[in-house]
Amino acid sequence: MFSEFFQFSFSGITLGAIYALVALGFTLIYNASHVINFAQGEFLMIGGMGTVVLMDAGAPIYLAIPGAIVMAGIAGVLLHKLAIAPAKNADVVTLIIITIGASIFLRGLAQIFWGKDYHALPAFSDTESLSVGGAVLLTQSLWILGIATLLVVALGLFFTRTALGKALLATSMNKDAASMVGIKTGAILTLAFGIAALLGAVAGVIVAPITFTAYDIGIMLGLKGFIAAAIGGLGSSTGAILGGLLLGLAEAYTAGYISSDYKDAVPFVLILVILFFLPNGLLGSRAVERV
Amino acid sequence: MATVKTHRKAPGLIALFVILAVAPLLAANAFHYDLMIKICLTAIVAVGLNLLVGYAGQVSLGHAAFYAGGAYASALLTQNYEFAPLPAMLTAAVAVGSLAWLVGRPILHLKGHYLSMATLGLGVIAAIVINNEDQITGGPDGLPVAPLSLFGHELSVFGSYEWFGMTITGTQLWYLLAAGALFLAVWLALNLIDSPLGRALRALHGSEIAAQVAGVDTAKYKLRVFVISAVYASVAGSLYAHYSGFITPDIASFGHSIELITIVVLGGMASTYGVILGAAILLLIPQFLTGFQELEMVLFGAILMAVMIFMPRGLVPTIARRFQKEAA
Amino acid sequence: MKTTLKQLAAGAVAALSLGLMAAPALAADTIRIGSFLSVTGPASFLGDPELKTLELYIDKLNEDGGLLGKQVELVHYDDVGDAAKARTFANRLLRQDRVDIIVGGSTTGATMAAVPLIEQAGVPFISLAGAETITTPVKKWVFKTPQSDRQAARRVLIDMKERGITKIGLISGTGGFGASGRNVTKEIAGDMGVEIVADETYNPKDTDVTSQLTRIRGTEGVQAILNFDFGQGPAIVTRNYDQLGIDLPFYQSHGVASDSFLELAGDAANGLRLPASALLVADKLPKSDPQYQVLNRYKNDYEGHYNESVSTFGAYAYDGLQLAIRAIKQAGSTDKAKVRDALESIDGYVGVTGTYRLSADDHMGLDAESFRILEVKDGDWALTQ
Amino acid sequence: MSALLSVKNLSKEFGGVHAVEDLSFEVEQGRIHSIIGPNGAGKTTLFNLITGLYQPSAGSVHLNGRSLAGHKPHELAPLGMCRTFQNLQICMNMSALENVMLGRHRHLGQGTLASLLKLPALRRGDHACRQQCADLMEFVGCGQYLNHHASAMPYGALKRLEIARALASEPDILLLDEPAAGLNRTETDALRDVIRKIADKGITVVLVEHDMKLVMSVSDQVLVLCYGRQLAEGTPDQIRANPDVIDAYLGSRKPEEEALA
Repeated sequence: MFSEFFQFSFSGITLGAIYALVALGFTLIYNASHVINFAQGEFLMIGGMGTVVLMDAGAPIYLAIPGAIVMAGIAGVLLHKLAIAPAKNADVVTLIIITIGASIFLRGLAQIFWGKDYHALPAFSDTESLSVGGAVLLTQSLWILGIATLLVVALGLFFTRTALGKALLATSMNKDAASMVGIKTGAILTLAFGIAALLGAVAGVIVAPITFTAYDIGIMLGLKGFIAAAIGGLGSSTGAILGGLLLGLAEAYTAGYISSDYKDAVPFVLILVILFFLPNGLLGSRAVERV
Repeated sequence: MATVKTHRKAPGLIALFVILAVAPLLAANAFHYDLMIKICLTAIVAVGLNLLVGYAGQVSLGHAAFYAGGAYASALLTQNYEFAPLPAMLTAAVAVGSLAWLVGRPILHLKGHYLSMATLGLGVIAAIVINNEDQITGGPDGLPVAPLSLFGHELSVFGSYEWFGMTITGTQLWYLLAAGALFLAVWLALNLIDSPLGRALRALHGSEIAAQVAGVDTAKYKLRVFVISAVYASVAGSLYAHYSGFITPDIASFGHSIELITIVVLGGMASTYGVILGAAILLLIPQFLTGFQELEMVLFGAILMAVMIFMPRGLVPTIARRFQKEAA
Repeated sequence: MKTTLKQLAAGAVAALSLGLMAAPALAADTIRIGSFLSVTGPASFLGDPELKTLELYIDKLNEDGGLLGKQVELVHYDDVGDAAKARTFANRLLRQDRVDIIVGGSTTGATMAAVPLIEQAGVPFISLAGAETITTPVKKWVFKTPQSDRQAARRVLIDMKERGITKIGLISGTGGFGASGRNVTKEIAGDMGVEIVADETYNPKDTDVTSQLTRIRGTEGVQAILNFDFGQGPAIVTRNYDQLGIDLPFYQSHGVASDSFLELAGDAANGLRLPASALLVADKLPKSDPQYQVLNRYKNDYEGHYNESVSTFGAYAYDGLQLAIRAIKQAGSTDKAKVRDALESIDGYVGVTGTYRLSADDHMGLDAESFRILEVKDGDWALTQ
Repeated sequence: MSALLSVKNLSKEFGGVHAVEDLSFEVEQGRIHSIIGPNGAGKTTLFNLITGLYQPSAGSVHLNGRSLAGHKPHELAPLGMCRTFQNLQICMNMSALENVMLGRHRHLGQGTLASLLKLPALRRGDHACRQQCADLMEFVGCGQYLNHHASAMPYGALKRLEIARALASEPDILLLDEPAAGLNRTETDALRDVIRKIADKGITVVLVEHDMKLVMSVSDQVLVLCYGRQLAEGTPDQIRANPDVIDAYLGSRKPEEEALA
């Protein structure tokens, strides 16, 4: 009885941590530029597939992973420089379509150069799994949770302790004010895309041993990340993490206790219910419209 | 005193009529007709969606659900309940409209990205239901649909008909039907936009507060346009189901919803003729790109990005503006 | 006036078809084989080897002098796994490219969307998709090469019965293949004396199914687990199954019969069984096996040319193409009705998937025995006795 | 004669801060009633409370003896109340004339089917409305922009356009929120004439304004707010002489003091 509960929880938290990382990427870009970046999932793909490709080319894993993450970072920076920044005065929907175009473009590139096959990365540690309370806990899950926590803490420190982080925060709060005090907001926005891409890529690498990776994994993971971000309230980092975990657990418990047939509908029902009562998500800011 | 210039609709409608009438001259074979029919049917959805997104400023990322709703309702009503296609289509439209009204009430209070998210969620849930309830919908393998019949006359794509002494193929007849439906859809939409109701809808986009002080019940109007656009999608879906003779849950997918919104934004928000062009382009691009094989996706993504970056208002409004500037 | 309009129209048509649609010029001296496959998209693991196989063997055919003294041309479109697109491309093949025969349709949805058009146009069509509905009831112009999922389910259940298993847990994907497999398994299980005591599903894009497997494990009386799906989903199921330490007998469907499944699933796959054509164990067959030659020739050709391992999906295309070639040869022309009749008369073509005995009542022509039960041993396929 | 608009003990809190506190005043039919006060005095908050954009924490607002409590913003136009905004609320996706026609919305046919089919009755009503609204644009002095798109109009004209839109709804009482902000002297003078003409039609005007010259020259009655409370109320002459008002304005060192002096 309890062992099942533990099993569902482990699976839910592991998935949730990944969703949270994707959602954090969404939040970061949303805060900086009010763009919903539908290409966020592709950064996961670049992280995972990049590692696979570099390892196939002979690079050891400890070089392949950073290499792939850097690739994603560059993709993020380019995405902002080449696609988002030139269209800065466009309507929100237009920006959404641009990011959708970017995601199709990136997926297409990956398909041409990296192929269409699914790949498995080796787990980061040799021991496959541990037994906790009668349930199986994958060591890779521990890696995922550990790295996700580390990233969240690092991101927190970056925003509160570094000048760059504070500048990014200031830009997200009020772009005009930030540029008046001498912050180069354009560069800061590019930075936000870069960091979001790095976050996505790390998530893409750490899940690859469990979930496999391929040129098209970005669609589903990106969508889940968007849902998690919206559940938590767009723009709230804590909300993104909370939303991600909630989503992961909800999926695992539904599949485990209720029915796997409608498991996929659960995240969407969840978001509709939450938005019905809290139109700005769990922790989203309730802005008063000024007239 | 300056004279009041009224907006004239006739030239645009005449141009549309001429284009629709001349288009068959370009069709060398049934495949070309097939593409044109699909463009017309998709354009009907886009014209309706544009009322919601382009004019009233409320984004929907789940409109494929209404399209699929119309398609499946028509298919099931004609097949399982012995409805004639036309009453089935009307029943489907009423059902889909009611559904839109029901779900629209709570979600249209949401703003911006939250509304997008909620509509996306509804769309995906609809797709999951269609996929899972395979006892009714045929599941992922799809569902065959009976051909359309009007007043006892069957209109099969594969038939051949005598008309005033001329022989006309089923496909050609279908084109006439689809083009006629599109023309009607455009005429209705233009009427709506130019009415007091249409002004209220556009005001939702321009300034919701201004609309409110003018006495517009914004919640009610959002709901109305949501239902109207859902009915547009439903009717187009019903027509498509009868035309293609076979439907799968793909038509309800998130990807299809995205395709529809892309058509609206690409062609030009708040431009009824723009979205027709958008539909034509989005459906023709893949046909032109087949020669590029593997490059197809990259090219499609690049084209989409480029158009939106350099023409953020969409094709037709941007081009129209350029012409106006040159004329001035 | 009338002529100018006509000329204008003709000019426009020419511009459209030549300039934009790039319609290949209709040459009378080639035989045109049309194809629409899911080369990209979620079913690309089917469409990709299928297209490679078609291209490889049509090239070979042309090198050897073609068919009926004519060169053979492949006209192919990628339907991205989308049924609506498949329908459009089928229409293009029929109406614009005017192909002589169609070999294609990677998924059941794509195939079924195209069937009404093909039936009406009256062009022989050999589908590469699995579901029984494609050829049951028999449709005049529609044939297919893969065994039906019902046969696969039957083959698995027979093997289970032989091992004394009567209560099983079923886990399937919600995609077309998985959903259809789930339905036929549930339909025939009762008659075969097997009870399905647990029935779980997952999304083909899911990344974790431990919850579902835990539920199955927790169901009383489960003696074995059957996973009906294709794509990467079954590899995740297999890994989760292994990670959870479940030690019940484990079965997969013919949907995973490729080496890439073994690569993805890794050691976790050891011990599982599945029904598949003998292609995967081609080199382990006795030389006396009637399929020995054709299997090894296809395997060597494909692997030699593309430097990647062969899959049973590509073999569906191989058999489809060979059937088409045989039929055209036998008909002595590309007359569509004659080719169709010739297809129906093929009795005893030894293909990679099995030995085809087509007839007016059976447009698939394989029996359940064409499936062999394979077991994964030490990361490789092995025949069970 | 009873007051057209009466505000009683009205309060509004934002997270513990009193934007408006225990405010009571009455506006009589046909008068021009101005509300002034330094920045942050709560003038716009007061407007938003009266027009239902904010819900009051306490107190009541009555129009023609009817309580406005619980009314949504869109329900005020039929009750005879309309307003303009400090930062423009113009629909930039519509033409100038259409913006004004929006103001007549409640007088026009709105049936969905009738709109889709453009039934003759609806068309006639809309045509008449078009002419009326063109006249209104002339009335407020932006007739030259009749065939312009709203996005192509200068700021000052948009301010008037907003007044025209408000007038189009045929209000009994019109609330103007800083109509002169951003206008130059000539434009402001023209605005004063428009406000007078509106009052002459018998429409009650409530004016929130920083421009003291305009306020003092046009108002029948002036209410002074300071930190959400009433500081003084009276005729322009009485206000000019009120020591509390002078104090408050001197203390705040606003340009208005020059106008007062």
